Amino acid sequence: MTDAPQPATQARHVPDRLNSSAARLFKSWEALLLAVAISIFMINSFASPYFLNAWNLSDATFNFTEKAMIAFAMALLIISGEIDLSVASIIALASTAMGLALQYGAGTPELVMVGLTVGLLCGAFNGFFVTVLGLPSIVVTIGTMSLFRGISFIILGDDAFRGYPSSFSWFGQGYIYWVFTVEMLLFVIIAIIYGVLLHKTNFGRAVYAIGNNPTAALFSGIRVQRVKFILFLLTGLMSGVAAVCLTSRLGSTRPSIAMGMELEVVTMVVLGGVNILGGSGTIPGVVIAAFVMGLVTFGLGLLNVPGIVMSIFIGLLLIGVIALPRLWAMVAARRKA
Amino acid sequence: MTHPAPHAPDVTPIVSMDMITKTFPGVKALDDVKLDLYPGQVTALVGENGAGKSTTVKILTGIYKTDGGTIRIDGQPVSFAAPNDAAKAGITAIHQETVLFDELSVAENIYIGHAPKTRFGLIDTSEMHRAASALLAEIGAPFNSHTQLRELGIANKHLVAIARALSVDARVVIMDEPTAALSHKEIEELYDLVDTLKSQGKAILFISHKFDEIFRIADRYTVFRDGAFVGDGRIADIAEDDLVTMMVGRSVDQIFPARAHDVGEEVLKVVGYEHPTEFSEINFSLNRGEILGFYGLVGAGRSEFMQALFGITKPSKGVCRINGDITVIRSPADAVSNGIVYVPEDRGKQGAVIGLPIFQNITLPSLGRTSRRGFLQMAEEFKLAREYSQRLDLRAAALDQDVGNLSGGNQQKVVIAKWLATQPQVIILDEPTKGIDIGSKAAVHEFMAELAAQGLSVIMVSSEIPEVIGMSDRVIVMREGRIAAELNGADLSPEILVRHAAGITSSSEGNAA
Amino acid sequence: QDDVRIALVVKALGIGFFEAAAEGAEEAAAELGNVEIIYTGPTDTTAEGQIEVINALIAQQVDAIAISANDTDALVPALQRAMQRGITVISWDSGVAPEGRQLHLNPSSNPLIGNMIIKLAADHLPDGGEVALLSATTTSTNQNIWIEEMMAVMGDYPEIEVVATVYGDDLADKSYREATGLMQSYPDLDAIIAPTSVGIVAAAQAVVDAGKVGEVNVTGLGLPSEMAGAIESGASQSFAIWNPIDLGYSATMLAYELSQNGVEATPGAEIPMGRMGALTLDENNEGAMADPFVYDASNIEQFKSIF
Amino acid sequence: MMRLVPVRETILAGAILVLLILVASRFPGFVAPSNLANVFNDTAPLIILALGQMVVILTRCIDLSVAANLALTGMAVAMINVAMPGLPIPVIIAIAILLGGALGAINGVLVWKLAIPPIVVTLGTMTIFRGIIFLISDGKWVNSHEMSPAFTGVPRMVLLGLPVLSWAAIVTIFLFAIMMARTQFGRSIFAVGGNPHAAVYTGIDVGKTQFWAFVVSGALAGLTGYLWVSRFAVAYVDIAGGFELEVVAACVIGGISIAGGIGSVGGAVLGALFLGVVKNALPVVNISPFWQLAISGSAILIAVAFNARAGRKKGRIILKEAEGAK
Ligand SMILES: Nc1ncnc2c1ncn2[C@@H]1O[C@H](COP(=O)(O)OP(=O)(O)OP(=O)(O)O)[C@@H](O)[C@H]1O
Ligand SMILES: Nc1ncnc2c1ncn2[C@@H]1O[C@H](COP(=O)(O)OP(=O)(O)OP(=O)(O)O)[C@@H](O)[C@H]1O
Ligand SMILES: [Mg+2]
Ligand SMILES: [Mg+2]
Repeated sequence: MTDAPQPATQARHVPDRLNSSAARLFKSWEALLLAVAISIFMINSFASPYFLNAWNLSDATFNFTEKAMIAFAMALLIISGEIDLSVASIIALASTAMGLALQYGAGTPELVMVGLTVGLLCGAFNGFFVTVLGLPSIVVTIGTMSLFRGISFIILGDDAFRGYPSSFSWFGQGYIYWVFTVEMLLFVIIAIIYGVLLHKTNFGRAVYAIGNNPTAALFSGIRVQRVKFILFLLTGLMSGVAAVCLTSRLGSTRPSIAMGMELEVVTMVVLGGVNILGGSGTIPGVVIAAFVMGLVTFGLGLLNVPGIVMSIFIGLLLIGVIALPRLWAMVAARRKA
Repeated sequence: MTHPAPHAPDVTPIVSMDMITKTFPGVKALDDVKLDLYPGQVTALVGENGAGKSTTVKILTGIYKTDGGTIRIDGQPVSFAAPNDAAKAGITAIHQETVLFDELSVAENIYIGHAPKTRFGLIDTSEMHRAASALLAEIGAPFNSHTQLRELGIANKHLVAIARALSVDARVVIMDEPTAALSHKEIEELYDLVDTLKSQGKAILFISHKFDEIFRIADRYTVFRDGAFVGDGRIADIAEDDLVTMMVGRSVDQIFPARAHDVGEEVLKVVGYEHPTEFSEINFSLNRGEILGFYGLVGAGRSEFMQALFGITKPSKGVCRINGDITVIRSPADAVSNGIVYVPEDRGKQGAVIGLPIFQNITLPSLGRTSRRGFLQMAEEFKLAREYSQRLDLRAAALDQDVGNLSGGNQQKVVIAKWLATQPQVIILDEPTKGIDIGSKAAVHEFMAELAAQGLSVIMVSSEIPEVIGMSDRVIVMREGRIAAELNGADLSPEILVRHAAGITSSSEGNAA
Repeated sequence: QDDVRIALVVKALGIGFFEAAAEGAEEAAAELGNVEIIYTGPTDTTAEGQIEVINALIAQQVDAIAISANDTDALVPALQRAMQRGITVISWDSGVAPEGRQLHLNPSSNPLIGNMIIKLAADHLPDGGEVALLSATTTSTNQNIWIEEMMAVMGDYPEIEVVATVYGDDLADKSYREATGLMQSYPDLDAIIAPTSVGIVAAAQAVVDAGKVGEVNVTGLGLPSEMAGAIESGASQSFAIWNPIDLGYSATMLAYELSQNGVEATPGAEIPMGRMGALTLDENNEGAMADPFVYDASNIEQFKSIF
Repeated sequence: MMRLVPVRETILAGAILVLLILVASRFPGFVAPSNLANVFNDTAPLIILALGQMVVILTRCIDLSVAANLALTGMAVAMINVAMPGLPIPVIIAIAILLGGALGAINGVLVWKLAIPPIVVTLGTMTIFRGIIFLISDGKWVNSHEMSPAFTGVPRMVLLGLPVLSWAAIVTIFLFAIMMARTQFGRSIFAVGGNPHAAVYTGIDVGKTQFWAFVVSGALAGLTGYLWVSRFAVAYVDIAGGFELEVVAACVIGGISIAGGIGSVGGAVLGALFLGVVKNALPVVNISPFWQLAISGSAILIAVAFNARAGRKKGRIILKEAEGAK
């Protein structure tokens, strides 16, 4: 390049950003979702006279706070290209372990410790199969989904653990101030922690890199397996937190606790704009999705619509929110041609 | 054995593309280009990376639809709705990427989509294997039609791709960089095959960045630059330098940069690296400011070894000393923190994190420096990214653009920028100029020399003899997973390199002579 | 609106038994005049589903909730919240723990039912034999209590041996498979007792499919409409049930009394329930509605079109 | 040659055999031909669905809506039967297959034309289908006494010693064996899953192949819907709830790679049979039913760990000595 026309020092200028941040925000999935959430809120306020009531809205949050806690960790896991379908079963096992601890005289602090520890251990078990043995996470967690709940069934059979101390009920039934529940506080704290972790830290950047191209991430010096293992641990831990809240809220443990919750968690994450194939998604998106799902279920519940019919709405929302922009783009492209 | 091709200028083309346009979001890949393919002649399509060569191939084979322009076959306008239409029109291609199926047998790979059928409409497996065996025999493939594709090496896979192209009775055969993955011997066989096809009156479109082979086998040329048609004509009527000038838009100095071969103290020493199946007895040392070339035939195990050095695979034995200290490298993260970085051969899969913006790709391994206590600092990141993208003359719309939207050469620059930003001691470049056009190639060479001059130690894995000889201070030749020779100075001649790489010892050469 | 809104919460929507109970509730509402019945429940038999339903009902500020619970304990906190907000809460059919409701209406007394199910089997086994239990889910409160009560009176039937208890989860296919499994594991089995309306139908079908009609008698608690076929084929000689219409009717009446007429639910209280007489509460604030009623070939025609 | 013995299938068949021997050592009655026929009959729906799921998984998709599709089709044909008891059963079966196929086509179109990831599509349609059952049935059950005797009779009708339900599975296995090995569609499925990028270049329409895979899976779910509802003689919203995971588990145990492109008809059938034998053996050997879930979970983990080990690439082997012979 010695006799290239341009001197090498005068390199061309590459701007930092293509679009302004306002433009990016406006076009984002979160904006679309927020619009959906606001419209649902409006529709609900018109449809039922009971909707705009602080206590009712507070009660309604129970429909999603526990699921959302797991959804935040699950969002990171899915962005990294993995998935954990065993979360509901981890709740069952963690709750059973707490029940067992109760039999041996554990107090509230010990119960919480047990729940969180079992959650972590289950996460480690999944993480081991996926990162050390290199197995596909969807299959591993379909297996552990049966295994974890199966162990609860072996321990409990047709029995139930009950008689949790009254101080323990604080987690799932307590109020911090006025209508603000303990679970809401946990939800906010966890949302902030995961939002910061994903969007503001090196770890979060590694999660995105792994989700977009795990091989290139490895070749860039990222400890891919370690990051994934940590993500499984976090998902297990959050399931443990949810187990504490749910057990506290129900005041008892049965092996069938939280059955089917994994699909609702995944639905929440996907509705929140996380690409199920990995690589993209945000925590604010998941937060809004949690509210959308909570508002839909609560609004329809006020009209005494059966849960299964609500799930039609959730299903349509899930497909529709992804399909409509694509349909629109297709129609626009056709009109142009 | 070749008949002189009918060079009569009035011979009509089989395929004639005219005013072809193709736009991708944000890129005008082809802009009113034209291309004619004549029976019994080889037309070379040349152009820089991203000039639109492969896009043209994909249009001719029905994979992409054009936005405008006409394609004529024997003078009749045609339009291809799907790849099958192109195949029915007699156009077949060996694509730049291997597009085959690991889990299917060789015969199925050859015939998938057009397998012979029985009376009941089911696939006639015995007929399929018979026909496939015949084809394989014709191209001299050393495996049979029942073999699973998975079991074949990269060169043999390419033979399957060639057999597949021949399995349709085509009049037009397209070869997009067919020799990039082949060894010397197989390349010669491919040239013979091209001659045979020519003599059968087929029109051949040949894409290559290697000028020696273009001048050896092509009859005509067509040049594209930045998606536009620049010119065409007969190879016999043009000199190499003029073709290069047409292609790049300026003249290119193909001389390797002059370098002062003064090297510093030892930086890296590898002792007795071994792997159960891939390599063994690797010993060498690397000095500051040195460019160490690794030459070998494709599949000699150079990349395997480099990846072990980088911590991707685990060697079973051996130690590595960095600045004299024994250092254990268990993962790429270890390698990076010890100042060893690796620019992989497979850019798309192992190099760039497609989906992440350019600046995040560049800062990915340096986050430790741009962040504060694990928290990201966007401004620092942009600063670092700006610095290195300028140093490498990166061509992009913005630093927050997805790296996947860049052309191959610019992706390569991002990968190199990412590593330079870590301020390494040793940089390993695996086939740094593979698939890179002649203009960018010179820039890469220039840049390597600059790095070495700044005191960086460079390991360059390359299969191109001129590059190895032109750039290296010292060359290690690998064969079948072992070091076959270490050469420098006067020993660096193409003949000696090839002899060691192919395992021809001097004595056997003496016998042969 | 001055209508009294009473929510009839069932284990799961779509089960014939509860549909019939809802009919009874409507009958009571018509009789009372100013009552609106909200018939609701989850679509699967889970406690979490019922909690969401209860939350929605609390939000609507209904006057009373009458619930057949999927879980004795798990619903307590939600129902307690309902009571705190001034809503009358009673349970019926399948109960909740005393702290989660004001009273519980048993369809019949548990000892009577426990005795009834074993007696139905024993009546057709004069020489004794092997019987097995096919229950609903492992967590169903009432099934578990009835089986306990049944075991307590087994001394009265020395010739009868209970060889196994299996769970069909109130799922037709699982119950069917469990019933088939029972006949395979115990080739000499004489009767299957299924104290659940889902299990009894599935067991009867399994007996027919295994060609064991006449060998294995299916009995327990079932709905005449669903069991008509089994009586006809002979797979079941007889079975029992209380009248779900009456049950829904009584629950509604009780809820109305408590929420509108200021009646206190205290041990020993007698609370009127329209045409069904009055409910006497025991020390746990529980009471039994009536005896179970036996259905066989002689009366099935008459009832199968009713519920 | 290695290829002639399908290793995975042989080992899985061996595992099933060992299981049978273990059970038989305590309960010889379990391996009596009549009981084995029962086990097969009981597993028939799982086999049929696993074959449909196999096709979908081979094309790099997943169909979580099979059980909901089954339930919806089952409810629809049951209601049709109640409304028109005279309608001949072959017509009912045709309706079931067509309706199931149509529901599968909805999944397929969303995956093909809108490129929505299959797991999202089928997660959505799974809940939508269940909801629709509730809407059309008003939540009510269709009970055996409402169904016509012909409707409930067909799957248990015995032909040549086996019930029609078993024959349905056998015919499906046979048709699939031919389809996967000897038809253009069957081979395309492997190609699309093995290397979708290359499939485009060879003129195979990836999206369209995936579409047809969903249609096939849906049609089989529809057929099973009729067989299921008529066999258990009841239709309601929740039938076969959660069965989709068992179907996926059967495929995984049978060595169908979740990443697409690898798997066989034999594997899917054996995977289903393995689960069927476990499920039927547990009550017989008197293991508490509470153990069943944990056992099938462990079986999935072992099978997938094993399959991954067997399928792991052996490296390229550059060193000559490592090849042994020389
Ligand atoms: N699918 C696509 N989407 C968007 N842009 C594309 C796509 N395919 C090609 N391009 C762009 O079109 C241009 C032409 O690419 P093409 O692959 O035809 O180049 P080429 O001449 O074959 O280069 P090379 O020598 O590197 O193979 C490039 O700028 C490339 O980035
Ligand atoms: N059997 C095979 N299947 C797939 N890819 C193969 C196979 N053999 C070789 N390759 C590819 O060919 C390239 C060269 O192989 P390898 O890395 O072992 O040898 P090398 O000596 O480093 O050759 P190179 O000159 O390409 O660097 C690599 O990209 C490798 O992935
Ligand atoms: Mg190209
Ligand atoms: Mg290499």
